Amino acid sequence: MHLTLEFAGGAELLFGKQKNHSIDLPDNNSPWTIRTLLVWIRENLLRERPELFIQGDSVRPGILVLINDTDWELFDGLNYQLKANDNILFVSTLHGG
Amino acid sequence: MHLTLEFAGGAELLFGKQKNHSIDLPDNNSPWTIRTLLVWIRENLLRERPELFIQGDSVRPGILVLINDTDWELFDGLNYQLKANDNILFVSTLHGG
Amino acid sequence: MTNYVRNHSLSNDEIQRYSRQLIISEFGVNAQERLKSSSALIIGCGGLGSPAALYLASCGLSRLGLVDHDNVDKSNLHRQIVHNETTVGRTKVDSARLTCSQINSSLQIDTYNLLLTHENIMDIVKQYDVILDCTDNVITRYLINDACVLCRKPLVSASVIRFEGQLTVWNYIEKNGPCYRCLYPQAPPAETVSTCSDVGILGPVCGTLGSLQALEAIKILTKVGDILSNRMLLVDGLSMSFRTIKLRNRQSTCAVCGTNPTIIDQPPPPPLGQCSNDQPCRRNLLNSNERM
Amino acid sequence: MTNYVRNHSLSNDEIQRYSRQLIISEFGVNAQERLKSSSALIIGCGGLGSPAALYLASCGLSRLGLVDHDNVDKSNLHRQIVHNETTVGRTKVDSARLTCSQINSSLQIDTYNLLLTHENIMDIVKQYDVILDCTDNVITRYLINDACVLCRKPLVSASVIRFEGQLTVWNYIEKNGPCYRCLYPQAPPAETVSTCSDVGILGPVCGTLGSLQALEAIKILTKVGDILSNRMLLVDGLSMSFRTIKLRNRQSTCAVCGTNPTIIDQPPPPPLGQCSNDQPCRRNLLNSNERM
Ligand SMILES: [Zn+2]
Ligand SMILES: [Zn+2]
Repeated sequence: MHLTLEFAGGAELLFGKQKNHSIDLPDNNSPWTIRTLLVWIRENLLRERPELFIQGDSVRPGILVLINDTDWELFDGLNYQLKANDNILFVSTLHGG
Repeated sequence: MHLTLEFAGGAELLFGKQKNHSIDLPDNNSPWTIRTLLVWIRENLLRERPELFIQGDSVRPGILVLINDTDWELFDGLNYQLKANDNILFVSTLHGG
Repeated sequence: MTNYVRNHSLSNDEIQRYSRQLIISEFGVNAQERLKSSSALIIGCGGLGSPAALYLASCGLSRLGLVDHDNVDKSNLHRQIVHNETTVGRTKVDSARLTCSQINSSLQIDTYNLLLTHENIMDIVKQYDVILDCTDNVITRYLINDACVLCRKPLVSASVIRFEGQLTVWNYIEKNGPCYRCLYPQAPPAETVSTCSDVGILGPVCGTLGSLQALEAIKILTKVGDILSNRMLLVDGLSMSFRTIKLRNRQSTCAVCGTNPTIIDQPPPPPLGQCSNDQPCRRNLLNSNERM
Repeated sequence: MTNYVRNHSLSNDEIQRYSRQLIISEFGVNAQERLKSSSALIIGCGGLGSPAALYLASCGLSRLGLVDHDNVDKSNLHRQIVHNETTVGRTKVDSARLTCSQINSSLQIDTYNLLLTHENIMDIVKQYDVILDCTDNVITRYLINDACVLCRKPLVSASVIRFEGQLTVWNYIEKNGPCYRCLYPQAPPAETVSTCSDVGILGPVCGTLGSLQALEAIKILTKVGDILSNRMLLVDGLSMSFRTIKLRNRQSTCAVCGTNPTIIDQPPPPPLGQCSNDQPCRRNLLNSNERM
C-alpha cells in the first residue's frame, strides 16, 4: 500500500534530513494502522535515536500526527486504518522565538 | 458539470465580494472550454462592469487564470477543455506596496 | 476626507494617521475604534516579538505591554529588528519601548523587565485583551497558556527554528478552539527541544511569523476575518511552502481548559530542574554535531 | 566558538553577531561569507520596503541600496515601520538609512532620492546583486522588470492590497523563470488598478510579504533553498490562507526576455498619460464607493 510520509519541525533530522518519503507497505494479514505504521517506521526508516521519535507504542510528546493534514485526534489516533495514498505528516513542535 | 471558481486579488469585487463559487455547468453539445466558461461567467455570474473582467473573448490584461493552481499557459489557455471538479482561479494582479 | 460624516470617536489626527487601514472595506472606522480601546501584551521581545511590537505599536491600540527579562546582545541584532546597536546592553523591554514610542507617541507602553513565573503571570495577563506568545522555551509556553486559559484571553502563539515557523491561536473561545495543553498534554523530553541558540534562526522567518501574529491579534481585537483557531500554519522558508493543518477542538480531558480541570487558580510551578530561558542549560544532543 | 577552525574571512565580531544564523546547518559560514560580499537594492521604502530593509540591513550584507522619491508622511506610519514620528517630513531614503544604520553600522547604505525613469534606472540596477520591487504602481513595476532582465539581475517582487499579498521571483535565470512581461505582456487598464491609498492596506500584511522578500533575497544571494521562481505565493490575511500557484516558464515571445526582444538597451519610456506614483491621479472607479 502506497503512502506519503512527511517529517517537519526538526523530526526530519532523525530521517536523514529527508522531509518527504514515498513508501510502499507490504501486504498484511490485518489492516495497517498508525500503530503498526510506527513499528514499520522504527524498523525501516529511523536512522538514529528512536527514543526521540517513539515512546512506548506512540510518538513521543511534542510530535503531532496529521492524517491528510488533519489532527489524528479527529480520527482514531493510533487505531486509524490507513488507506492507500494517505499522507501522514509528523510535525515536531517548535519552541524558538 | 461541477466546477469550483475562485476569484482573488480584487477580482472578487466584481462578483459580489464572494471569493468561492461552486457552479454546475449545463450539458453542452461541445465540450466546455475556458473560452465558453468565460461567456457563461459573463452571462451568469458577473454582477457589474464586465469590461473590468473580460476583454474580447479572454480575460482582461492583469488577470491570471489558474487551472487547478497551474497557469493556464501550461495548458491550452482559452482552449483548455474543462473536466469535472476542476478548480479555476482568477487572480487579479496586485500593485500596492 | 472632509465630507466624511462624523459619527465616531476618532480625532482628525487619527483619521489621517490610520487612513490607509480604515479605508479597507472590511475594516473601516468601527475596527479602528475597537483598536483604540484595546490592549495587547507581547511576551518576549526577541525575534518574534520585534515585528509584532512594531506593527502593534503602529496600528492604533490604546495600550501595549512588553515582557522580557533579558538585555539586548549583539547576537540578537541579526533578527531582533526592534533593537539596535545603540541599545545593546540595555533591557530588551526598554529598547523595544524606545523604538515603539518613536513610531507612536500616543500609545501607552507598559514594560515588565522580569522572568514570568506561576506567581506573577496572572496579574499581568489579566490586564490585556489579547496575548502574544513570542517566547523561546517550552516551560514558559505552558505557563502563558495556562494563564491565558484561566484569564479567558486569546493567545496568539508562534514559534520558529532554522527556516521553519508555526503559528496558531490558542484558547479562542468563540470557536471552541483548543489550548496548548489540549494539543500537548505532556511536555516533550528536554533533549528533543531545540532552541534558536542551539540550531539557529533566520531573521526574515521571525519577521514573517511575528507579522502574522500581529495580524491575528488585530483581527481578534477588531472581530474582522477568520481567526487561525483549530488550525495551525506551518511555514517552511527553505522551500517557501505554507501549509495549514486542522487541529482538534478543545479537549474535555484537558488539565486546564477541560471539564474537570486540575489547574484552577494559577498555573502550576515548573517541574524541578527545568529552566525557562534560551540558554544552553539543556544541550541539544541531536544537533550537537551542528555546533561550531 | 573558541575552538572553531578559522578557514573563512569572517571576523570574530561577525561570527558573534551572526552566530544565530550561521549555525543553521543549511546556512553555515559559507552562506554568511556570500552575504558579506553581496549587495541588494530595495526599490520603494514604504510598506514592503520597510521590513525588507530592516532584515537585509541586519543579515550581514556588504551594501544596501535604497530608492524612493517620497517624503515620510504621518499616514505612512501605520505600516512603514522603518520610519517614525521623528522623521516625518524627511525623505524616506534618509529616514530608512537612519534606522538601518543604527541596526548595523558596518553596512554601506547608498540612497537614491529620485523617481526612477527609463533613463536612470539601468545605472542603479546594474550595481547590485539582487533587486527587490517594493513599489506601488504598475508603470514602475514594468520599468524595474525590464531593467532587471537587461542587467541579468534576479528580481524579488511583492505586492499588497487590503488583506492580500502576492510574491514571486522574476527573471531567475538558473530556473529559466519568467519575467513580469512573460506573465503580463500587456499592462492592465488603468481603471482596474487599485492602490494602497485607494483601497487600503494593513501593516502586518506588508510585514509578512516584505519579510518574505528579504528571505528570498538572502536565499538567492547565498544559494540556499528553493527559490520562488516559476511559482507565485498568494496570501489572504483575512482568511489566513496561503496558496502557491505554478507559473509558466520564460516565454520565447517576451518583448524583453524572449528570443527576439524588442526592448534591448534600456526600458521603454512609459505610455503617455500614465503616472508612476501612488497618488490618486487614476481614480479607482471600481472602489470609489468604498472611499470615505
Ligand atoms: Zn486545553
Ligand atoms: Zn519575459
